[in-house]
Amino acid sequence: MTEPHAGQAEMWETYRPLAPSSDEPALVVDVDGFEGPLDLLLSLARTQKVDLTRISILALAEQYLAFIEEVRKLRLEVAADYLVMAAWLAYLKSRLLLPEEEDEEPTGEELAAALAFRLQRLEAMREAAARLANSNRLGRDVFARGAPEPIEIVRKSEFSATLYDLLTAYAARRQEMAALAVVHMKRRQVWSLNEAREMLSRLVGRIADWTPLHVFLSPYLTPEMRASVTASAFGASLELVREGRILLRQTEPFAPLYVRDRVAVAPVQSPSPEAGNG
Amino acid sequence: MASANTAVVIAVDNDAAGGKQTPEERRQAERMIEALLFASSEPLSAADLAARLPEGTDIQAPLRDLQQLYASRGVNLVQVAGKWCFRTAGDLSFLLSRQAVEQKKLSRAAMETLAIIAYHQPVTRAEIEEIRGVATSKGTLDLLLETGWIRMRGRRRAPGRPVTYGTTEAFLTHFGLDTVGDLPGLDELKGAGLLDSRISAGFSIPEPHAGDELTEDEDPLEEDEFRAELAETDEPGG
Amino acid sequence: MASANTAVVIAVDNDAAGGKQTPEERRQAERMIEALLFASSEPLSAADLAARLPEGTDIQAPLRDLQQLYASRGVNLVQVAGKWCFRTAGDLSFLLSRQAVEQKKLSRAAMETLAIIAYHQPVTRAEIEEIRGVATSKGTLDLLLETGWIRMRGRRRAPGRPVTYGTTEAFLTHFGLDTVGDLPGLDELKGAGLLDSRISAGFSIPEPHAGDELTEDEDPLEEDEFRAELAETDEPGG
Repeated sequence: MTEPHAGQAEMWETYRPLAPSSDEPALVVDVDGFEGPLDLLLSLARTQKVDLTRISILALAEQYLAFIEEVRKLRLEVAADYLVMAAWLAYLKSRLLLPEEEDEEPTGEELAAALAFRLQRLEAMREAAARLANSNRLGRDVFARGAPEPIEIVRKSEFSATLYDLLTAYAARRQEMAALAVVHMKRRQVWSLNEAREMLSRLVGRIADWTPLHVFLSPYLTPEMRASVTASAFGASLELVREGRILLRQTEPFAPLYVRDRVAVAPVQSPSPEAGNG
Repeated sequence: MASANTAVVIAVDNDAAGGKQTPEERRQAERMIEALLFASSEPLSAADLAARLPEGTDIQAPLRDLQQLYASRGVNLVQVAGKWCFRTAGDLSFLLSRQAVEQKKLSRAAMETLAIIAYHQPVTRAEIEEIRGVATSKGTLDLLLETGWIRMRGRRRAPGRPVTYGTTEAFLTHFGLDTVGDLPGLDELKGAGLLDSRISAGFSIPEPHAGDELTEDEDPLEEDEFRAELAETDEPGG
Repeated sequence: MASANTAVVIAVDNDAAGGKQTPEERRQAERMIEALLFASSEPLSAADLAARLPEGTDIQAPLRDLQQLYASRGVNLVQVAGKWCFRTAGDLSFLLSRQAVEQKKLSRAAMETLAIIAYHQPVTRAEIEEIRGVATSKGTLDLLLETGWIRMRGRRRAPGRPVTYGTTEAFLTHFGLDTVGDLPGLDELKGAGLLDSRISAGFSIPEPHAGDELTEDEDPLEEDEFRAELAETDEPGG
């Protein structure tokens, strides 16, 4: 018998319904080894060395009572269910020894047979348990394939659509496009930053001297475009300054902006509009 | 002449049952079944096999042939829980113990309880206790539920509506049994009347009943009850 | 006579190598090797096998016998990197894959593109885009090719020689059409309420070109081109 492990003991070690007292003498180990009165009876029955079906229940009852008496003489505590069994066996013994009364049910013989049956059944289940424990068990005696080959799942898409879906999609799109074709959207008049940039890069490079910005813009300054052109030209010119391609100058707030190509005038030291020609 | 005619009729019938397989088709069916069962990590039912094989492939005849072919080999084709699988031969266990993952051993009480549940199912805790003659600690049933070998089946139609226990497919697989009817010594025990849990009932012999359907005197567990029971059994055994 | 002598010598040699095995011992060695290889989670070398078998067991001869025995079966005994293991026979590998069919719905863009291909075939991608008024992603055409409902027919005789698309027989089957000519025309679409009856007079719906033969302004796809296109369409749609 292995040492019980704390915690797991109840689950895995032999189950003992009787809590052993710590100060019991060696004899108690025998009592303690039994799993209840039926187990004790079965052990005693085995000492009769006959088939359980032919056992003398009377003799067995006497053995049990003698055993309990012995234990009590030693002033050992006996669990209640052992005493209940003792009382019942004493009753059974008297029923078996005394002449049966006519109307008593069940008879002593029937009670004895019932007890014999229970003993046989317990014995049978113990044997069944042993057989089960010793059968060829998976992972202990017999083994499954150690390296099963997995089933590979290949995903395949299946599409479904109805003719109605198809026609609806077609008709809706064609109709939408047909409708789009006849609408004349009024184009919004803007001068983009890119257009302004392109124009400035193209023109500024040709004029070496400081020139008011609006001179370059004049061809574009139609009444409806004025705001867009001015804003884009200003934005584009700042961008070109940042890139070091042109110079920009303003003498005071709200005064006209002057632009000049940077590279072309590099030798000139005084970048002032008043400085005149190159 | 009459007997010759009969023989012909039988042969034709066999042919029809076998889907008119040629020997080559039969050999190929055997190979495919062999491959599937070798590759699978789980036992496969005839239906599982049929689903994975080309339509109309005869399953039963090749399975029988394979079983016979492998019977004397180091690997056997066996039926567990109604499904087919290959297993190493039982007599070679001495050789394979090294493969065995160290398994916890069930206590004698737990093994006895398991046996009683297997042979007497559906069985209530009170009936188990009556057979064993002692109270069953809650830990023992918890432990057995944890192994996956037993399950709560339902409730007995009796005062207190006690839960009934039975074995699972995992139990059959672990112990290499096709059905609970194959439990060792079952017939002798039945014959001796030792599977009767109610003494007073005389000699009527209930058979172990492992099927999923409930018996006449069982009610289904209600979903909530079932969960509650499971939750309860999850606690450390008291 | 000389040759008979030689045979005897060889037999004696074999016997010595095999440790004077009886047929029964040899059979048992085969069974043990079979079981070990079956239960092992990894391929085993001859040395691994020798270490686990009773001392003095001949390994090579039973391994050869087993290899031969299993060669024609559904499972073969093979050597991988010098170690032995069982593997599903190569011709049965199809059994180990299962197709999971996923039902998918086509997007609106894909439906439109499919419809335009059906009505306007043979049609190039640029033409589809012109009709739809938006760019058609390569993914959409790839997806439609994957459905098996459209195919590449040829190349338009035009600058850039663009691929022309058309529908397939699978398309007709799926949509329950006898020919693409059965697709409803302008009046029918109006009648069904799918097109606004007040649509402009210039609006027309083409008569789809059904036949497999190329039209006058189509060239055949060259075999290589065709493959290249197919390979290209296997990439995840861009």
